[in-house]
Amino acid sequence: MIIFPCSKAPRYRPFLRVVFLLICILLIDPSWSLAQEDLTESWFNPNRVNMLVFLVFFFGVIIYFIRRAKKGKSLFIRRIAGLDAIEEAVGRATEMGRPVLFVPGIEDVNQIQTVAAMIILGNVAKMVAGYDIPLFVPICRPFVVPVAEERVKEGYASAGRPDAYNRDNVRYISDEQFAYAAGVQGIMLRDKPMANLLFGSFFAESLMLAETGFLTGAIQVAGTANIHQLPFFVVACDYTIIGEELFATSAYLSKEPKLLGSLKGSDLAKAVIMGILALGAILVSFGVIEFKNWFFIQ
Amino acid sequence: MSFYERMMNLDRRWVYLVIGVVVVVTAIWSFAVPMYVTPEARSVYDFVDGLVPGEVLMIGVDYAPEVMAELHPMTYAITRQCFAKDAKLLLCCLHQNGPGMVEQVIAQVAEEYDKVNGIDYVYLGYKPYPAITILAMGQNFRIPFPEDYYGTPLDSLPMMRNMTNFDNVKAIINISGGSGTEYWINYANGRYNAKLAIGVTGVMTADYYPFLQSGQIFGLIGGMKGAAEYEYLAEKAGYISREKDQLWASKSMPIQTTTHIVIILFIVIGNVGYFMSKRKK
Amino acid sequence: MGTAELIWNGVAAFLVLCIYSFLYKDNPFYKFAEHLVVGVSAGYFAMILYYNAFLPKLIHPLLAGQWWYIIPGILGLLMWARFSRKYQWLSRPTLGFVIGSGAGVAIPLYLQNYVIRQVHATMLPVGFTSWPLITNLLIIIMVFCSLTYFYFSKQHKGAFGAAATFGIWTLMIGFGAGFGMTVMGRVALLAERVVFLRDYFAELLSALF
Amino acid sequence: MRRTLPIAVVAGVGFFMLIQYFIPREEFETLYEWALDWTMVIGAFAMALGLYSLTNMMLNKVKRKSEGWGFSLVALVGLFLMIFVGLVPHYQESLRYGTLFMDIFEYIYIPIQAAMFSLLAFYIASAAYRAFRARTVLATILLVSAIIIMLRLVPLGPLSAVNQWLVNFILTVPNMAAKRAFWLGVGLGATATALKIMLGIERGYMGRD
Repeated sequence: MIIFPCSKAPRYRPFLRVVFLLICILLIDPSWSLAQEDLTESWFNPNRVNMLVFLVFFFGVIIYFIRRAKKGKSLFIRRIAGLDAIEEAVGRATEMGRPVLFVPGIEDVNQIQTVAAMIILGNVAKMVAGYDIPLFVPICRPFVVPVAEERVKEGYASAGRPDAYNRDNVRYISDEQFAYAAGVQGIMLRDKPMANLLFGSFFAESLMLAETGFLTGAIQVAGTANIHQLPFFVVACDYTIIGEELFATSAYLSKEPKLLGSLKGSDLAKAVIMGILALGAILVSFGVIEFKNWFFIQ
Repeated sequence: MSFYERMMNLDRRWVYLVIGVVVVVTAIWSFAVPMYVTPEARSVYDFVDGLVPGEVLMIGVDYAPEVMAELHPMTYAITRQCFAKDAKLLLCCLHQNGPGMVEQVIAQVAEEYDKVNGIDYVYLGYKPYPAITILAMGQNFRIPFPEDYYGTPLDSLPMMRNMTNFDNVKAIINISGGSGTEYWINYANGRYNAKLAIGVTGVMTADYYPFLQSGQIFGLIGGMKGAAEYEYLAEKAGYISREKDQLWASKSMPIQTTTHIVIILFIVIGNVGYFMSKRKK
Repeated sequence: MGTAELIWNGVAAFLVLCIYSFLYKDNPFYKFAEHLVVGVSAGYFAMILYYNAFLPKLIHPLLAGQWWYIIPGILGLLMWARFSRKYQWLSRPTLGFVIGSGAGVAIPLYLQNYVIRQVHATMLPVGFTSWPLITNLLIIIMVFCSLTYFYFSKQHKGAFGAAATFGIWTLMIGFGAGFGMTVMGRVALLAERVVFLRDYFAELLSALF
Repeated sequence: MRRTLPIAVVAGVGFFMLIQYFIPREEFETLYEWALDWTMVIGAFAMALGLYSLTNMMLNKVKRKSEGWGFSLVALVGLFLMIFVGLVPHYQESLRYGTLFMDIFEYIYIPIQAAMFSLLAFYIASAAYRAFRARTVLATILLVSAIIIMLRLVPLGPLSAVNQWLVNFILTVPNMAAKRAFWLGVGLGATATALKIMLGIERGYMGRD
């Protein structure tokens, strides 16, 4: 199995070779793979070799594809249906002259999902900027407020409408889950947004928000990587973005080729994982468990 | 509007009303429901039952009042069982709205069993940022919790004298109503290899079966049904009793049954209406 | 129940009924309870944070001479710069610290728990000779098909598309199961509240008459 | 400076947290502990910021006597009452069971919270009734799977055993496979996003100037 497609990236060949060699040494050298009693003096935790290998491989393919995209090589990415749904919802709202509501989940900004939601928010702001309709962003965690403000401001500015930005529309509601949900419900009932975009990390309030949104007749698009809330979004929203599609959407919406490169990278990783899975299952079926055990993490 | 169309377009308030009435009626006239104990709940029970006096069990309580109904019975049953076995308890709370509740549980159960704070149990209290707190506890309990909930330095508590981190507890049981569980699995078990079991709400139960199968957790108490199963086992062994009003989850099981029937009936009504009105057209 | 407890529980019961009145429609009683909880929860959380993070993690170390704890203090204070138009950018390093540490901690843990652990757990012995082996095979096929659904750089057509369709079916069964499991949890909460109200009113009646 | 410094902080802190995962040396553990402590302190400051904007908003409503200002007053009273009864008794005494602070928590906060959460029982019923229609293949799969799971709490006589078998099958085979694939995807997607953040490729969240 060729892990690194070296031939296609001459500039990285030496670097990748060194990395590859290093990994081989780590794997072969028995002193690394023997767990020591006291690790506080060593520079590497040998129990985590498998993680390191995968990390280097994954980072490698992502950086490789990002570089490739930067050079202008076209990358095919299938249309993500959720994208159409976002655009359609925003389009309907602008036609009707009714507001757009963006709910970025209830977790803090150090959660990757919230950052992904922020990236989507910027692009939504860009779509909305041209039309004189408000974009409401109610927020649950104080830390998210400055980030959301920057994103909306930037989105408006890049659409050439920095003047359309209204700071009052990005509001902190409450740290408290249900108080927050009640606040968002209030916006839905009072301001009657036409498009409800729910992206990020949601918990029990998901159903409250989606049901209230349904009552007001808004077009709802939701996306989260919190698996236990997805059933409610699937049931009560017009379109649901499932799991990894959330991260893909955030990459796709920005339409920057270098961000799309990472999608290609994680697709390749998926293919490799399927290969490993198949191989592992076959080996285990024949009683060879060493391969499987190598993936055990302490 | 035809009869069938009306069947599929009932106002939501009718649904609310029927649910409300059924719950109230069942709460007043209760009945017995047969109990089937799942192996994943039993393995938690058996583990706690196997504790030797003096061994330390850690309970991470990460839920807010709103999911008390499902999770509080677990916390109470495990705490009682643990004290009955003369094992020691280390508690912490990683949910912003939970610390007061935990204090309530431990104060009450400790009194029932004559257990002393600092000797038989220690309540570390609450810290924000669960991921970080769990990671830090894996190093040393004193990093996130230099003092316990009541402001006593950990080093002056007899029970904590020989305790550094997760290596000194027999197992951790995390009872959680949110993302807390994932942090415990990722960090306490993932990073520090602590033995972990979880009690979660009904919503979350289905999501944690993979972790059970992959061996990251050794047991799972799922929602109110899981709590009722645990109570059933604990009652049989005499750790809790119906007379003292210590069975809560079991009390609500009849309500569960009737409400489930009503919801299924509503789904059936909706679908019958849908198909019949489609056929007419 | 003593008189004090009876009164406190009466307050609680009243507030519960205020919340339930929302089911009919939004009304002042609901709004009252809702705003009360916003205020009380904010105050409660502020106190908890003050006693459990601010004092022991900033003030106490500083008083003990651990001067480097001034760094998070300064980073925290810089957050307030965002109210100034001119110095707004000063709050960004703090954000950077939080986002950066979040990302750095997340990477190995996401890979470990969501990728490698799942890969390890899915390498199951397969075959056709016994039921467990067959279910293992089914699990692996379903995992493959569902992964295909999350494949972005290939058009979902032909055999690949069929696999992706089967994948989304699998996901839907999972979501349906999640929905079904959740009903129990939600009803449990309602049951607990109704039992509380029932017990309170029974207690109240016996106290009054 | 305004842009590079924050990005540098993100990258620096991020990569330190990442590398630390692989290095078991004591010095790194200490640095890591500090970083964790610091995040907590910054969190306390962020909370103060949140409280500030909350009070500000509420006070403005009260001052301007805008619609529903009375409710804002209720929230403010709740907030300051909680802070007052939390601060006045001596250090941490207020967090003990039985104080006024804890009474308010137990008899006002807990009941409202629990009641709000239990509203979900009604919502889930109406959502199930409204949305579970066998309109498409996907909807039918979702519906059937949810009903099978819900039936596990309904005594069905001899059929209960069959249903229990189906429930176990759904939970351990398609449900598990769906979740495995889901998590694999999320793990890769989140890691890729975190990496882009750390490398500064994705930096929109920092703003322009």
